[in-house]
Amino acid sequence: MARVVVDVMLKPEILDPQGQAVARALPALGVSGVRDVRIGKRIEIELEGEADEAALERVRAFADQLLANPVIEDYVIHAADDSTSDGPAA
Amino acid sequence: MARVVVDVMLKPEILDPQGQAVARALPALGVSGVRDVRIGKRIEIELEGEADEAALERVRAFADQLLANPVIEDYVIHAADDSTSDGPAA
Amino acid sequence: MSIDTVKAAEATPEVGQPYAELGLKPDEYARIREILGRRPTSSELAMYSVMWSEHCSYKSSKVHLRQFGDKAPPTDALLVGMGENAGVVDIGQGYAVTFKVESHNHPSYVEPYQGAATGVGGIVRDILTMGARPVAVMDPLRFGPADAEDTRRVLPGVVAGIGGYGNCLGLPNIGGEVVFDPTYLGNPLVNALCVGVMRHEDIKLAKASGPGNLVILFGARTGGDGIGGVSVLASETFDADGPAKRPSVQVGDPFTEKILIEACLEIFAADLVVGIQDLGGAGISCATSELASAGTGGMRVDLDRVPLRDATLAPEEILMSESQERMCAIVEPAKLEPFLAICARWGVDATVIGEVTDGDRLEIWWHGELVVQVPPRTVAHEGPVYERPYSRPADQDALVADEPKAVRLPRPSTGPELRATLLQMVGSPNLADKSWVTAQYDRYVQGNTVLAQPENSGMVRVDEETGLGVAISTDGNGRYARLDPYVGAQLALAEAYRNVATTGATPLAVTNCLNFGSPEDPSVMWQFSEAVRGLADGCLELGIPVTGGNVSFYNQTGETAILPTPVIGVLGVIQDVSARTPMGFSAGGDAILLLGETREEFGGSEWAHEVHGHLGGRPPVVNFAAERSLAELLVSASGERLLTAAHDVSDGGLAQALSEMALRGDIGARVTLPAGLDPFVALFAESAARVVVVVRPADGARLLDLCSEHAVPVERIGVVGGSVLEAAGLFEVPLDELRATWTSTLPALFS
Amino acid sequence: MTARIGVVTFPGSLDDGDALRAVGLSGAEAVPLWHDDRDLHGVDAVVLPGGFSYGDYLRCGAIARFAKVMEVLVPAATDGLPVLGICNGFQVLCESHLLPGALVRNDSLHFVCRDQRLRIESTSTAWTGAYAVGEEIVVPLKNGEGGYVADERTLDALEAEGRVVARYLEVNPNGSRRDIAGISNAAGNVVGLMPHPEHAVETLTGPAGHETDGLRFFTSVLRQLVGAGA
Ligand SMILES: Nc1ncnc2c1ncn2[C@@H]1O[C@H](COP(=O)(O)OP(=O)(O)O)[C@@H](O)[C@H]1O
Ligand SMILES: [Mg+2]
Repeated sequence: MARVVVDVMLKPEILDPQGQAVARALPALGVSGVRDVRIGKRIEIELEGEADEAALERVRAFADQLLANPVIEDYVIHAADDSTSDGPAA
Repeated sequence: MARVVVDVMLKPEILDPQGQAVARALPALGVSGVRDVRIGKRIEIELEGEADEAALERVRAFADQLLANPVIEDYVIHAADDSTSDGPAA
Repeated sequence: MSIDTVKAAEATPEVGQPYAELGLKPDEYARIREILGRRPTSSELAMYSVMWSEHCSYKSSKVHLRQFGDKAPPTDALLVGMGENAGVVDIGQGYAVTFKVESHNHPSYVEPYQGAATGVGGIVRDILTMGARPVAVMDPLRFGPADAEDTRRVLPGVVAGIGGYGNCLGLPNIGGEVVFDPTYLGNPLVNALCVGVMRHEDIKLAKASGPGNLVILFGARTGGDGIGGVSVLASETFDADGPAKRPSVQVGDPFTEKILIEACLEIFAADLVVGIQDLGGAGISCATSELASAGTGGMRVDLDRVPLRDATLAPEEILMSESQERMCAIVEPAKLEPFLAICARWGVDATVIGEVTDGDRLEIWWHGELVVQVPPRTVAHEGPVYERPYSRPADQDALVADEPKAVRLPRPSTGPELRATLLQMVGSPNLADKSWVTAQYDRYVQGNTVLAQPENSGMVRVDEETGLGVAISTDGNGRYARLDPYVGAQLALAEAYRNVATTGATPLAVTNCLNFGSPEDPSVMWQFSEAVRGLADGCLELGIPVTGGNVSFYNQTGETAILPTPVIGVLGVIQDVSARTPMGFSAGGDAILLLGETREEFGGSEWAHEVHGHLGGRPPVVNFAAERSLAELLVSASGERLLTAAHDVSDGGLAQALSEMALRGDIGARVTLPAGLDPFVALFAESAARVVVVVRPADGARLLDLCSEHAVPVERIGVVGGSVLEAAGLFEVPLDELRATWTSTLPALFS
Repeated sequence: MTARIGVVTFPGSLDDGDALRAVGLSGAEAVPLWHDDRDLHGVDAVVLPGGFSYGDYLRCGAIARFAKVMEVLVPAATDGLPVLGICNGFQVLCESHLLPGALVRNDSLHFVCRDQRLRIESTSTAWTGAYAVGEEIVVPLKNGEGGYVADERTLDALEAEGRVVARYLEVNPNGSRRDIAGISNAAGNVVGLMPHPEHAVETLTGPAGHETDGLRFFTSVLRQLVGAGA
């Protein structure tokens, strides 16, 4: 079973109101030194079969029809690196 | 200048209607063999200073206060791997 | 980086400039050189090219739109006329309202969600700029065939965008339209209307006067949004590697707009601005040149001070940027501090970017160099004006001759046939329930919504003590306009006027959004000129002025233009909203009466379109005298609280009106169709100047008196009650079946 | 002297005016409170109104939760100050951990505005005393992220302790677990509600046939406060 990840981010030149709102909120939490925040989507897909180049290809085939909006978004497809969760500290 | 990424996903037990909608739409596109789709957030943060463990620490400090809601979400923090965009095929 | 300065322009008259790429004609470019007495700098060229574009200069429509002024009916309700961001009308008790409808068609096709969202954002800023608090929005929409693949892409995105932006601003959506026609497939129409309320003394104008006063840019930071073609220029001022990518699409930030609104309203209340202008098309170029042009003429702006989202922007691009959620204010130095304090309180960024000067030039500086030095009027108000050729389309006669006669289009006659037709019509995309769309809009926020979709008009309360309120309806029928643009525009006006009066409000003013194909096509230009002439004549006859509007040209796919689509909005005032007349049947036993005259009119009808895919013949006749007396009757009847319900008869005819009234009240009716009329004609004809009204039995006599008093034809056609809609002697339809048919269409297509 | 009930305005709050109106109609004195003001100005109860505070960016209520006013509101609520969070206010209460669980995107993926039938499940809260257990009311519902979620243990506990305040009837508009429309804290002074009672307080503007069904949320707290001699 293959786990493929598609990271979808607004193109750099496109306004990201969500990221801006978070960046503006940080000082109130006493967080400083943050230059910029951009918020996009992380899409995890479970496919039957091997986690090989072919799996990535299968995803690439429908990524910009269904997962990303090519008019305003860029995306990167990669195999899932099963890093375990950091949090919440259980 | 450090770029840190926080991947936020709904906990497995929390229903993800958006992911399900995508999964349901796939067969219509002639895509088969997709077992599951989960849609979360990818948050990219630009910090002043080095891209070191300390930078990750600074983000960890406010991640589960602000960036994720531990009640419904898990998250992973890691340094950005500047992979270039796959698409849309320009 | 080389900057093209005024000095450089004087020194190098021969330099070739890409004016054609920027959409300027050779004679237009020549005129710019003549105005300036030299070649324009690239920044000036950018300004002129955008400000002289069709969108900003109205160069093809101006000569026709003048009629709205020339033929304006005498009225003392008009406080601010056309030409400002939006017209302002007096509604009494010291209140003024401003309203306007605008189009965002092309952007909504490219990116439906953001295109529609920023369309709402733009019209709301227009209303805010007048000094008003925005209180409601409406959204007249038109799409390709409901079952077309691309409609499935465009419609859900547009609806989500309008809701996503409007809901987040806290503006109730109180009405609109959803219409489907093949000609809109590659070119949907996304029009957005906003209405705002203010006290007379709060009216603001877009003018920069008083040398020494400050020019303040506030709201969102400036990015490379919507500068499209101008990058041609930018690239010339860049090093080899050229400019960074520029966004193809503008993304709206409703949250920033919301705090901008609240900050502005506090600023207005504290009387801190001399003049104010929203930034829309052509961004800073437009705002500064219009403010200066309408003021004393002189202004100095320092582009380096403009807060940027993208540091790579060239001066031409900063001038052109159409980044959303920005405003420009003229403020006396003494009032700067309180102005900035209010902005800070709301978290709105505000920056002084220049000042009003006593000269007569708009001067813009960049890195200490003068890059723009122009007479502002020549940019903002004295653009080119065209008398475009127009001629009646070659196929017009054949189209009009193709009457939907019985021989040509078979008609239902038996009870079962009529029943089947009624259900087919009620379930057709154009007539079906629009809840799938409207349920995505907040209609409750602000707590003053008295009527909202699916009522005849939206109605909001303006004063909680006195109950003073306003009602608005928007209407348009592209098929009627295709058959006869003059009459088509008048029918749209008549229907909106009737819809407002049907709720009990007195029609007061008109706004419009004129959606047409290419003005360079003489047949389109003929459609346009006829529509404008019809609308101006109609407003004169109804005695209500056009207070503003918007023209959208080049709505076509390849060579084929959309149906000519004038969308008309009428605003009315009601002294006490508690007297409003709703549309739904309420009490069994109430009498149902049909007001107005029914004729055999099927040209451009919903029936011909839905059942036969036919478009031909003449649209229904317009009779403004009849519309006027009908409106007067409806208003007095509502004042006397005589009517338990009323609904105008339009698309789909009497059958549709009765169905909607029954479904709205969830109670049936037994109807006896007018004697001496073919039942098919009685049920489906679309004759104008008709309304169905409902009265308590005891009030029947009084209503008949009013009818003769106003000389309005009236016929008692039935009684409210039961759980079926029955046409006596012909057929009956259980409400459950009627509702299922009416409500299932849109969800089946878009869920 | 009647009770003073505060309504907090955050940047992006939308129904604050409606909440102030509802408080006034209930007979209490309505007191506007400001997000950036670390002071409750001595009010006897607080309403966190609906809207899109901070644009609902990141997560609804996630940013508002850090407002200065919350620094004083959270301890006050823990000490028993009656607090009603409506829609976005409910989301803020969950993000502040004054109430358990969270609110997620509607299962329909669409914003929905409808007249919603509810059953009042608990009248032992500060905000529902004037209703009857099992009573059905209709008030407007309008949200894009109103799906109430919590783990099974929490849900069971809420049910067992009678902390489910209202449940959706006929239609579950947003996929909320167990049709939950509103909950309270253990003490019953803090209530979160997804539907909008403040939009059902006037005959002219409320939902057809149920125009004022929502008013008693506000008279309930007033009765309790005045009864308690506030
Ligand atoms: N896109 C929309 N947004 C809001 N309200 C809408 C929209 N489309 C239709 N409506 C509402 O649905 C009702 C019926 O629309 P329509 O049939 O065009 O009315 P009419 O033909 O009487 O003008 C009206 O109240 C109208 O305002
Ligand atoms: Mg109507």
